Amino acid sequence: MASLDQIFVTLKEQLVQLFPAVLQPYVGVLLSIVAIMAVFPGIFALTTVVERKLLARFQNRPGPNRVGIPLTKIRLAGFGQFAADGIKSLTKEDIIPRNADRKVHFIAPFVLVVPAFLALSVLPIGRNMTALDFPETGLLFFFAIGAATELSVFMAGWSSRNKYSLLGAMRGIAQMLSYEIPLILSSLTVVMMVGSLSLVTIVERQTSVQWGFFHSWHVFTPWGFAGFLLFLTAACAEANRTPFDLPEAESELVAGYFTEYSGFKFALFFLGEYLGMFAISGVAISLFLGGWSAPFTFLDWVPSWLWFFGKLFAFILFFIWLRGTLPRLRVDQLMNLAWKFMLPMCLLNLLVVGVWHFTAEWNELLRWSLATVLLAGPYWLFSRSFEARFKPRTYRYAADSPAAPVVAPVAPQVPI
Amino acid sequence: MTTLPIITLLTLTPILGALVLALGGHRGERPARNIALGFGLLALLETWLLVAGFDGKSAALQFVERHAWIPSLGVEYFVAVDGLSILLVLLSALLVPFAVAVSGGIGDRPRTFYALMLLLQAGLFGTFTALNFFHWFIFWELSLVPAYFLIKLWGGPARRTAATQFFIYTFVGSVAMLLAMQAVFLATGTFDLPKLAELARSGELARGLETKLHWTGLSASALGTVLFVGVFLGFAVKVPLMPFHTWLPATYAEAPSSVTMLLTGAMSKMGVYGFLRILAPIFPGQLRDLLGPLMALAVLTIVASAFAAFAQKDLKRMLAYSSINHLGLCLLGLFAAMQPTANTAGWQTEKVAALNGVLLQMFNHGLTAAALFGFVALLERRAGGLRGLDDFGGLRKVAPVFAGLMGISLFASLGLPGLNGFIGEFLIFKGAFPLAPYAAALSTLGLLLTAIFLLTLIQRVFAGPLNERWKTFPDLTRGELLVFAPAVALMFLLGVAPQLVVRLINPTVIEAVNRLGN
Amino acid sequence: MTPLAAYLLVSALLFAIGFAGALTRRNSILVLVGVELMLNAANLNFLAFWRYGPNPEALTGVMFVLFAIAVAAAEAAVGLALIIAIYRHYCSSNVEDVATMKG
Amino acid sequence: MNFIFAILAGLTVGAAFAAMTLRNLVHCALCLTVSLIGLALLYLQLGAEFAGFVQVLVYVGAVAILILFAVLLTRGGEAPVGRITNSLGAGLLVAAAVFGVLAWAIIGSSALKALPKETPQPALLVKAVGDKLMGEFVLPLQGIALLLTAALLGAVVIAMREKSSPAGVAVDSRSATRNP
Amino acid sequence: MKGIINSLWLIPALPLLAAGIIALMKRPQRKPAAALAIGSMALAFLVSCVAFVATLQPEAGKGAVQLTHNFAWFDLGGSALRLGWLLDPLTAGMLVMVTFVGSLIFIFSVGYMDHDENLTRFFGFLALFAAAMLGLLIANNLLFLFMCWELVGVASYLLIGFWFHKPSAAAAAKKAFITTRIGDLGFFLGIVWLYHETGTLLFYDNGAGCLEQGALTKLVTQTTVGGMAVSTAISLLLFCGAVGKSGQLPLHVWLPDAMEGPTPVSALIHAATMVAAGVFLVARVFPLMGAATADLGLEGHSPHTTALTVVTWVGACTAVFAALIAVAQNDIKRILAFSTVSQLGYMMLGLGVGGPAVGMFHLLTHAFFKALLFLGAGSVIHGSHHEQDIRRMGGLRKLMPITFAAYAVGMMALAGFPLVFSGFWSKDEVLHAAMIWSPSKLPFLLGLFGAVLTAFYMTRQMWFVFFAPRAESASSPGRAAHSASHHEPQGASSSPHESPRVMTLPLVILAVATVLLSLFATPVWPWFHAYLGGQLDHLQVGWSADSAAGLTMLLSVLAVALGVSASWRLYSRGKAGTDAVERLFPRLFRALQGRLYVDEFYAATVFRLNAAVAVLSDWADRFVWSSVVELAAWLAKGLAWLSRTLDESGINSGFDAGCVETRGAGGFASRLQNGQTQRYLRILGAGVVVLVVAIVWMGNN
Repeated sequence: MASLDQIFVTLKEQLVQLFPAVLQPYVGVLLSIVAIMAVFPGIFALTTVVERKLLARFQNRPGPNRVGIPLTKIRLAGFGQFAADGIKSLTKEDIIPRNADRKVHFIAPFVLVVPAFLALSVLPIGRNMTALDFPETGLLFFFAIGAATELSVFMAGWSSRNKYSLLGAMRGIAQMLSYEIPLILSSLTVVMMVGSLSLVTIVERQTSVQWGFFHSWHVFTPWGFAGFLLFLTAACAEANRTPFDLPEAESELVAGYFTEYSGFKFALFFLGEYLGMFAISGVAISLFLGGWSAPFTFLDWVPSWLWFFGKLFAFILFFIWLRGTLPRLRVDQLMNLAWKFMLPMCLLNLLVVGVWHFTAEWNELLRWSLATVLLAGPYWLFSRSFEARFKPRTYRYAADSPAAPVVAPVAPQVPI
Repeated sequence: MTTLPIITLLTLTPILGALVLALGGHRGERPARNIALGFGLLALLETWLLVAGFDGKSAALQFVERHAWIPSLGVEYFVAVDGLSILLVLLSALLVPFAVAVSGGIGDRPRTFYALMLLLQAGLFGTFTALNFFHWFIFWELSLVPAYFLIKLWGGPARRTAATQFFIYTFVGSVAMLLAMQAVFLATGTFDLPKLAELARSGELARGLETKLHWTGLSASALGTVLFVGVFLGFAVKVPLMPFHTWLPATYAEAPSSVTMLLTGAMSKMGVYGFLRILAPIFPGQLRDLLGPLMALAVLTIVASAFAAFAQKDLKRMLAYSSINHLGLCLLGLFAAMQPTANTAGWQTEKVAALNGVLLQMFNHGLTAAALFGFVALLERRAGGLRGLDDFGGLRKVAPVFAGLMGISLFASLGLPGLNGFIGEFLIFKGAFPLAPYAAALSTLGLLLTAIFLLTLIQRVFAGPLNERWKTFPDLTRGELLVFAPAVALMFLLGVAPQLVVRLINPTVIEAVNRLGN
Repeated sequence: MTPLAAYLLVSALLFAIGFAGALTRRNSILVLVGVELMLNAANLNFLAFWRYGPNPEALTGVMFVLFAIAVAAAEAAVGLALIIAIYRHYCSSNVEDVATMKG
Repeated sequence: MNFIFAILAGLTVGAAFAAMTLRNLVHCALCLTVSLIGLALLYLQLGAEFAGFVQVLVYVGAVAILILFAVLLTRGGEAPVGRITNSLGAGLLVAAAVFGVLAWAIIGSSALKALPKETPQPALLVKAVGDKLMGEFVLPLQGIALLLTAALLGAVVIAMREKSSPAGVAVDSRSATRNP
Repeated sequence: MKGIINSLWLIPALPLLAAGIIALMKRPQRKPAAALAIGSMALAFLVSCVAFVATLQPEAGKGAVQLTHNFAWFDLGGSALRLGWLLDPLTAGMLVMVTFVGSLIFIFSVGYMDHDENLTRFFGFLALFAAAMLGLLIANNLLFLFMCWELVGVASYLLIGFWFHKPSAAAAAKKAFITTRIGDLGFFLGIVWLYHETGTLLFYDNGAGCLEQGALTKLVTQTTVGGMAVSTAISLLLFCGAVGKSGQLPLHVWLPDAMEGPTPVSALIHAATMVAAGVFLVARVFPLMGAATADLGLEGHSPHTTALTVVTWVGACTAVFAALIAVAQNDIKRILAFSTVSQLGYMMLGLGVGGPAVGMFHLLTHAFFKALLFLGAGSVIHGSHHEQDIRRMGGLRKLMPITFAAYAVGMMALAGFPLVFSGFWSKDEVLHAAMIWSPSKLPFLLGLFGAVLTAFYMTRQMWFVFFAPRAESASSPGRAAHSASHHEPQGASSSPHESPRVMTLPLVILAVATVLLSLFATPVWPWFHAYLGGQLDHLQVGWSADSAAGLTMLLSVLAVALGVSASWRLYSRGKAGTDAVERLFPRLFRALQGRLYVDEFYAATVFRLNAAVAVLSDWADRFVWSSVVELAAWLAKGLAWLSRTLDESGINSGFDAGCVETRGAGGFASRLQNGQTQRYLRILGAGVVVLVVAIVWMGNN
């Protein structure tokens, strides 16, 4: 089994051996890059089809089911669609608006995609399988690279000289900036507990066995659970997925910041978005869901990379599910959620981690209930916005509460 | 597993409740009261755990929590309970839900009201469990602040004056105490109360005063007396002892009745607690030197307050003086137990009896007086704010259950055997009479007068022809019965089986008597 | 030339560029950009001295940089907020237009 | 002195120069970003991994975006701005003088010459940084926390819209129904 | 048989349980409440009988049966406070009497209180009283006794004030409670003192009790203030309690007022049982009271200790004093009340001069015949629609024959008609013991005079109630108040009528018992003495008394004859409307009618003093103590004002001057600023250049 687990590692080592010693480190890196650049776009291709099909199922329609292997009768249940889409976007005309800032307009998709690949490369996708291992600062690198997304969004939106693009970009940046804070804060809990910024270390720490058959994933602690939920929410927003898809809200902004993109550059944006989603899902998996480790010890024989990709795929399905289910938020709701709910909860979660750390020798049950109470109480308090607690709820268009005194029968009113 | 820091949890519970009340968005009084009641009952539950886990046979400090806080100032977070503390913690835990359940008709900012009640409880818990002067004092003052606001914001017509008077009085006392204790800190370098008591016993304190504070130009004994008077003032005002009591009737009368329940039931006990926990152990010599005048003050408190109560027309003022009278008995017992005697078993027994009596009296008076003020609260609410002695009459006809339960409480207050008040008084006199015969004999006059004015109360309010105004006076409702019946049942229970309480305090008292020496 | 001197020269150059910009550009945002450049030049200086200095274990240079970055972030936030406020008030972001503080 | 350093230095200085000279403010800001990234890479080159990534996170992720926002909010991105002030010459002169003095000091410094040409890469552990921050530098850290909070609040307050107009007309349906 | 001691607690517990259950009952549940109370009392009577039988068989040579059961109540220091109960002849006799009389009175109440709406409550209180009273009897601990003592006081308070809507009743209740509490304070201190001296409050505890030899010798040998023996001092303090409870001289004022309560209450509490508790107490602590000499014999001659002398004198004075007042009363119950006070005086006298047997026997006989008299009076009152003034009655002999017969038996027993009435024998014994009392003969003479008076006022009462011509008006003003509160149909049955059987039956039983009881303590067969002394096995039939006994008997018969005949002569010839004695001695009669103005005296002295001190305390509180505080407050305010004035005039002015200067300098400096930031920055840069150059240059030099 170990051989199957380490099959890619061994393969890479053997390949590297074929080259002269001077080149070996470079070749190693190159091989890793190639692998990543092959695997994740592949998953991307798969995801596009899956998403279309799943959404279609949600909406009671068949979805793509025609395209199979060309020139044959094999339909593959429509899974050839990605190839058709890809070919279509590559062959379309690349339109650049006349007023656009051409240079910036050109660079923007690359600023999105390249960092996305870089971010993917730090993920431990299996045991000993990390393309770019920063033993000190892996997570920090990830977040630093993530910053480029915002830049790209801005560049795309601004350079298009289109009001939808600019509005989309502004919304997107505001959203990403706002949610980056809870994102980082919620992952800080894990960093605090593990004491390392390296994703590899973090994952390895979660492979220890608890209660005989469990791997001690962080999600199985009160703070980890809360942190995971917060991280997931923030990740949704970072990836511009529903219900946080305001920057590219089709019904409002056409396609947001990449309204003016077409053809290959559009495909790059598309790719970049999905890669970003994969990356952030991968980080969520590494931080909270034990990375490549199996949930139970008796499942350890399954290769680690399979676990990682399985979890990743579960995440993808989850995101699609969300997209098919939830309505989009309003901008003020979006901001309220980030600043008035998630930020306090994240800070509180940091406190709880501190408490957890210092109560290590306590009775387990007591520790659990203390942490749970500390989290659940404020959750209950924050869960409806503060103002609703202090002010009677007002309805802008509906009539006042039925208890309102009726002075006298009055003539029909023009509603305000 | 380290043990559960139950005392800390206990102190935090009402604070948490206050926070929930302060932050929660519930309008209206009922939900606020229910939340406060819920937290009060939670605290009671925790107290019950504390009592259940308390080793009644040991005089040692239990449930000790000790953490360094400001080491350079000798400040620690040091909480624990012994028999004395646990009794008063229990009392506070009982009274706050009781008072919360009784209160009602708080039209104005009910959430704040109940939050302050809970804060007051936190202050009480803290005061009764803290064993480091520094944070003891914090809680001591913490209990003062909510009380001030409760009186000032929800009190009767003259509440502003009363609240200010209350605050200034107790605060002046506190300041005097704080200054004195700082001097003690300078002399000893510690705020730890048990340690200070030990130093005082070994004479270290006096030596410290001599060497470290000679710059004051006072001799150690004079300085000791000055410090004693400072600390004494703080507690005497709180109890109160007679010349320092003028804040009390006005405060009790003006405070909302449910707050008065806490003021008399629990806060007045803080003073006696201070006497027992701080003054007597740290300044035993000074206390003995001034025993004569102090005893005279105690007797004055007992007798004069009873007479004054007799002259009152306002039920709350009358009961307020009655409270002074009862607490005067506590001090009588306490001072008697400080009387120097031969070191024989007989005298030790008398001292133990006196101190046991003091503690029982504290607990019982807390319960009874709170119940009485609770009844007055109901009376006041039903009569639209009237509470004069002559405003009623013949209520027993229309409200027999009300009259019955309040009558039982009144009899408990005047020390009827079979009800809780008796045993405490008996033990106090059992100890005090041999130790200080004349003071005790004079004090019995207080018992008689108590009977006179309490029976006058019954006669004027409940007996006689029914005042036509109150023809539709409602009897106790089911809910009120649910609140008061347990209190009355507790009075019976403690009257018949005082062992329930004595079990907790007896070893501590024996230990205290041994420590105090002769 | 030692590597330290090279880094220092780069840093000095950056500083000078930033300084020149801050002195000559009219738009207040660019002035701020210039200031940022100067700050970063200083940061490079610190790191270079840490790397090649006598006592790298003390980490003083790194610490200084970290703190400087934090302070710079605060400075940028407040500075830009000021610029926006001024722009709202004067409808101009030109530094020369804002001279009400003259004595 | 190696090749990578030269490239990075060139990139940084060049981008900085562009940032200070371009006419379009957005371009300036983007060039600044490039310059900052270059600096971050220089930090990596110096072995300060942590500082480098923090530099990217803070400057690229936050400060650059902030500047871009400011540019847009002051409508600076719409048209090329006036390049220079009235006192171009004086400014450049002073800046040149500063550079000259600095370069003279650096090159002429005897202390620098005494230093070795190559020193071993110091092992920078993030953990050591953390220990320092929480130990020796804990007070400055707290100060920074305070400063950032103050800056956050201050920025919000300053940039808030001036409340000249009366607050939006409150919609109160109750009062409306009461007064037919 | 001896095992009964372990079940002795049942006797008070049964009524207590009944009281508890009745307390929870609703007002309309009248019959169950009555049944419960009577049933519990009857059961208690049965258990008492068993206990009584157990005391009839003393072990040879050990004296009276004395069984105890002690237990710890609560911890106190190293030891515990112990309570217990005790069964000896004294207890057993009292138990039987109280449960028997109590049961009868309970039954009587069913008829008497028939119209009252609060019957349920009434039986609850009665049961509570019975429980407390029985607890008092079985107590083997002075503290326990005191607790029950107070509880009977409360029950008495509740029952006197049963018609609480009458202000007089409420006031009387309060008066009763407080007056007895005055005595109780002394009692309380006595207990505390005794506890301190002996270390225990158990009466008998296998030699370690406070009434046993070891403790007593210790108490006798110690002296306290004024050279009194500690035992004497404690005895006197305890006696204070007895004085209060038993209505002895200075504190008797509450007992006549207590007649405001329903008549069965007067019969049970204020005639038969509770008021006798004081006597019982003295009998119980008699070993302490009499502890002066080495032998503590109970052979009919009590030792002459200071305590007992005090008891004697108080008793004798009370006997005569109350009898005198009774002569001039017109309320049927008041007369009986003063008679009770007087008889209690006799009991005290008997205890003082003759020991427990003498006093206790009079107590027992008195309990029966006075209960009989009160119930008879109740029957009369009930029959004549709550009329209580004897002058408005008359001729009831025909209308209420059974009541008349029973009342006559009671009256004769009280007056001391010879031979077949128990009162004769018991009073005779008291007088006999007083006669042979060596310190003084005066108590005997007082007692004899009292006997004359007793016969006189009882005859007077009999005449007015049963023999006098029927008064003209049935509806008197005095009635109105009662009938108003007792929804009794006015005028429906205006003529008096015989009471229902539930009321007359107890009367008959009590009358029979009154007669039968006379058999037990004749000089021929002094069974009761032997029983109390534990010498039943030595008891023989035969004339055992000395010659003085015969003389006493003769004198006593003469006294009765004198009283009866004088009274009968005076009243049977008198005119209706006025009192014969009043015509003869108007001023004396008025004084007696005014109860010799004791109440007025108290009102003028004690009450007024009390009120004055109260007002003074209140005044001191409001003005003296407060003004001291206010003075301090004014002082503080004055200091604050001074400080503020100094600040404003002195310090601030100098500061202001400095400010003006600074402002001028600032104005000058501000002109250097032109607002061009970049200019500042240029200057700064130039400055840096200059500085660096300077530093480097100077460094090189």
